[in-house]
Amino acid sequence: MAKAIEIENFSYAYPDGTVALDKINLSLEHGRKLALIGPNGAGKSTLLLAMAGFVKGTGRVVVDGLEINRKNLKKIRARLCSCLENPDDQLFMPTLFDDIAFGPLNMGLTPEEVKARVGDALQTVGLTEMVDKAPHHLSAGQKRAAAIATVLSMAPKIITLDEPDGSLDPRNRNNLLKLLASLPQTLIIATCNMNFAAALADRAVLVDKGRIIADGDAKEIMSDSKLMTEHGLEVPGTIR
Amino acid sequence: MAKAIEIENFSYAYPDGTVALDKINLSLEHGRKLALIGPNGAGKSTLLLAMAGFVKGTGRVVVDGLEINRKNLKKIRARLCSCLENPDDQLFMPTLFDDIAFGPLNMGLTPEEVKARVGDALQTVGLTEMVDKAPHHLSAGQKRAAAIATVLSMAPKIITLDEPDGSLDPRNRNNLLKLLASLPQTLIIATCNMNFAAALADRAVLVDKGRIIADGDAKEIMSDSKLMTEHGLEVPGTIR
Amino acid sequence: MHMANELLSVPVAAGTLAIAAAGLGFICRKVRQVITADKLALMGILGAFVFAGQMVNFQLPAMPGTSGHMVGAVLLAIVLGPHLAAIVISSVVIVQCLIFQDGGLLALGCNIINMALVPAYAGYFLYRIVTAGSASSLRVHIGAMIACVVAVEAGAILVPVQAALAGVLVVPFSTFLITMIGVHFLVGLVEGLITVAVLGYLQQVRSDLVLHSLPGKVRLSKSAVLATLVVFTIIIGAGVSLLASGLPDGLEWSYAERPDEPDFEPAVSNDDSRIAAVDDFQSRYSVMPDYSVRASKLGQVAEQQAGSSPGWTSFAGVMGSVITMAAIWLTAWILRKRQSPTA
Amino acid sequence: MHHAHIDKFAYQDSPVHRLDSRVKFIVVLVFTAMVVSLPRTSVSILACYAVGPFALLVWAKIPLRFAFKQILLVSPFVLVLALSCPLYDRTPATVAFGPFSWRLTLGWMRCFTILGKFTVTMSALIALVSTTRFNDLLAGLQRLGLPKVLVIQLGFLYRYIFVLIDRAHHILQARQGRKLRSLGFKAELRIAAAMLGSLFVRSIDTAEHINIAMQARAFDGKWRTLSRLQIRAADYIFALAAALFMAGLYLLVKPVLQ
Ligand SMILES: Nc1ncnc2c1ncn2[C@@H]1O[C@H](COP(=O)(O)OP(=O)(O)OP(=O)(O)O)[C@@H](O)[C@H]1O
Ligand SMILES: Nc1ncnc2c1ncn2[C@@H]1O[C@H](COP(=O)(O)OP(=O)(O)OP(=O)(O)O)[C@@H](O)[C@H]1O
Ligand SMILES: [Mg+2]
Ligand SMILES: [Mg+2]
Repeated sequence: MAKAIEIENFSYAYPDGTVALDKINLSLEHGRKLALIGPNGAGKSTLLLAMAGFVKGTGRVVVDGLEINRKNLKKIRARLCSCLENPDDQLFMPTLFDDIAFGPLNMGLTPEEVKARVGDALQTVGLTEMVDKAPHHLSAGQKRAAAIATVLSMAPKIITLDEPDGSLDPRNRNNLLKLLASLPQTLIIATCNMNFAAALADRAVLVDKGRIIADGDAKEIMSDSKLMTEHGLEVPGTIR
Repeated sequence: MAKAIEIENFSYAYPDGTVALDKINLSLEHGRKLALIGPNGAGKSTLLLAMAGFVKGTGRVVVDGLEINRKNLKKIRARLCSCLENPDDQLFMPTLFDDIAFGPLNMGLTPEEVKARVGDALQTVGLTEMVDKAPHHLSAGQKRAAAIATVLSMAPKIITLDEPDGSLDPRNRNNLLKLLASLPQTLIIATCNMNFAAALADRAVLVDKGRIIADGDAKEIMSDSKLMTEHGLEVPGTIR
Repeated sequence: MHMANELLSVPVAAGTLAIAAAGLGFICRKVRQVITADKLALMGILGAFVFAGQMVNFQLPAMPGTSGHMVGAVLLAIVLGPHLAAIVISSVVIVQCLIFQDGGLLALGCNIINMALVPAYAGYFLYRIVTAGSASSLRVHIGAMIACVVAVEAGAILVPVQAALAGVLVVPFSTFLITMIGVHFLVGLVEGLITVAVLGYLQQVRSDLVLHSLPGKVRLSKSAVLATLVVFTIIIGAGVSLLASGLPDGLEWSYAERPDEPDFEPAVSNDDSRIAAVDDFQSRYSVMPDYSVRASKLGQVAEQQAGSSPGWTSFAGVMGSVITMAAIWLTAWILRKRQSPTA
Repeated sequence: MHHAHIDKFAYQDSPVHRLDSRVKFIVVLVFTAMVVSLPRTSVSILACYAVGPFALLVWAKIPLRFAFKQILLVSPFVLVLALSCPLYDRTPATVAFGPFSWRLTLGWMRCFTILGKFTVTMSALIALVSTTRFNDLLAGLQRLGLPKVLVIQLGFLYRYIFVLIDRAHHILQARQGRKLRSLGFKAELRIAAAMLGSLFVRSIDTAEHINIAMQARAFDGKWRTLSRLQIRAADYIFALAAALFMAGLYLLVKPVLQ
């Protein structure tokens, strides 16, 4: 079976010249939960964008056996789905139903299938009663869950999440952790909260200044206190 | 000497009817570092807004001996300065200098004094070289520091900060901690990151559903695991 | 300034709605090919920006207590091009009507024309002509300033014209027009100042936005710009001068009657006997006489009415309505009372 | 302006809320046209017309105080124009109302009619928008022929009003917290422009993020939504009742009251 993600020698610079990714090599099997860790400005968000084909640099990115190019992009979007950092950017439709139905509709499903998908996604994240609410009526934790539901409804094989733990209180964060841990999909999570990464991931990739510094077992990397402090991170409390 | 903050029986409901603060009583001496902790939607941000006179409810709020009313508001704003949750809201001028000079200019200082204030504030937060940069070219940690500098330049006696640790990596967070710990001012910090609160505060006030649930020594409150989990929080790793 | 339903007649409202609908439909069709997917979100958000931007106020000089804010039509036209800006501002006007109830449903056509279509196009054309593609900040600023003043004025002038065509107001056309021009000169000036200042800010931090390089911006050729501007000027100029000069006493022609000229015949005469009978009935028993009551007879009518029965019809009507409302309210109240203990 | 008032009541539940948005919209549109076309000096008939929106508001449990406040809020322009009528039309007229009669001028009666019509049509509009969720209204308008570009545009606009108003509020608070005196017009203007400019730039950034979110969910430029509008028996009954109400007023009551 094809790897979930394969990146070979990928580099990318923003139009203003900032080199955000520098010769990235990464490969990930299906069903794994990968934490992308690194300090602010390391290039985590950019790497997630590259995986979904939103930034076009040099090098190869292969998603579930399909190389990213214009022809494959549509197929790839049905297999890898990304969830942005700010739920307000992700929830752009006037009601939760419309928002969660947006992806399945674009995939060309029938109205019945779409409704079933929306129902399933809402049930997974526990927002079934909120189906007709407008996003601005949701709380911080609910917005985060809803943003994940918009991605789940597309039933992708791979989900990327950018700092899903931002501005959540410990209880909401634990609920999110449980939800994410229960998902069968391949997850790629960018975060600079080490406790969150340690609780969820079985593999960690440490990024700094656009390069991959370390790649391997999550516990192993995150317990290396020299490595972590050198790159602006810390050993999570749960491991220490 | 007057207390830094005295709040008596303060209640506030948002225009849509949400009761965000419900009979709050709080008093704080000068020079203390207070952590306002509580789950998402507890009312922390609203309480900070009330202290700066941005929301007008029922009850009394006295800042440094001055009761909040229209007449006193300007005097109060020179003594209590608030730093908003999102640095982008705080930094709206085209260059960092303009942004940090904004407050002092409004206080009617001479150009020399203003320049001196800006220089001091930038030095305190370690951004001296960035003085002519546009705020949107700063990194996440730098933006946070700059937002604090805009407040420091007004030399207030009391500073309120709303989730200053949001979206910062551990190193930036530690730098911020050090910076905040070194400030002589009275600090009031709203956060739902317990490690951050524990590292900085000597007093903690636990808010939930608009009420004050507990008020006292920071260590004592934050180590009460029953109380903390009941209100969606957790005992910080550094105490456990 | 939002036009209201009540200042319009149904034909004028229908006419302006049709013009606005046709205009918008045309623009939507025209831009359909050029609107790429990435424009959809941008346009919506800039519409929301107009609302949020109106909250940012600033103290005006020499007028303590007043504050100005930006409307943003010209700014959007400069950044998005006139077609997209027209759509965005139209949607802003629609939302103002449907969410904030600013301006009524029937007046929507007028408001779209006055506040969206005319300012977006007029503003954009003037800006293009003054700047002539140059990015020199002096030209940009002068262009934006002129564009704002003229765009705001052009929309404002249309308000009295539309009201006069409807004939609801008795305010003389010239008075209304001069007032609107005066007030909106100030409004346009403030709009111009703030637009210029915002453009200055944008040039400093995101100069790409001002330099027409927002990807996919829809532009117009220079000849189209000039031609439309000329046509536009002629229409406005001709309309206004016709209305103002030919009808010095305030467009009384549009009224069916001339109270100052008792012999003036109604513009619409109807010889259907039933309607005449109703007319007669109405004028005889009119408690709140319409203009159709001849002024010369008015005193007479009034004398006849004094102390006689007609007052009671309307009294009954109003009282009946009030009682009905009270009954509705009471029923709802009882129903709610009965529901709440069980719920 | 705070967004808490925007859709305060649209998410309640009542028989009126459950009616189809198209039916409500058309009824309110026709009603408005009828009220506007009433003669220019007939006040008492307006009381009869007012029963319609009143019934809807009460039935939908919309507080009347809210409706009145809203009407008052949008009234200034109309108020000024209406109050100028008495200045220009001083033709005397006598008004009889039950046992009372007054001497007035036609100008005053026009003024009262304009204000009365304003109140009645505005309450009808408020009854419409505070019982209809904006997206249902949009879906209805799309079925009634509103161009799709405009519908999409309005959907985004509505969604992000809330986000941007919050942002504007925060920026205003940041200014207020540090603005202790007036700096003169030039500085005020510069600061306001900087605030607007930064709001504008952030809006454009947000739009870029939304684009990414849309494309990540397989958006290819073709806008697809599931319409969940449905005309039910209740809608027919409502339309019939409204038609009867308006026709009745027009045919029976109007000539008598004139
Ligand atoms: N739109 C942009 N234009 C130019 N440079 C950018 C842009 N976005 C990001 N960068 C730069 O690219 C680098 C990588 O940014 P990226 O957002 O990927 O970091 P990150 O690891 O996600 O950081 P954070 O933890 O703060 O989210 C940074 O140096 C950043 O300043
Ligand atoms: N503008 C608003 N309009 C209406 N309700 C609001 C508004 N802002 C906040 N609320 C509500 O008021 C309550 C308190 O909100 P507040 O923002 O003070 O919480 P918080 O403790 O700061 O939460 P967080 O950790 O998520 O920032 C919440 O229930 C929230 O939903
Ligand atoms: Mg990031
Ligand atoms: Mg908060």
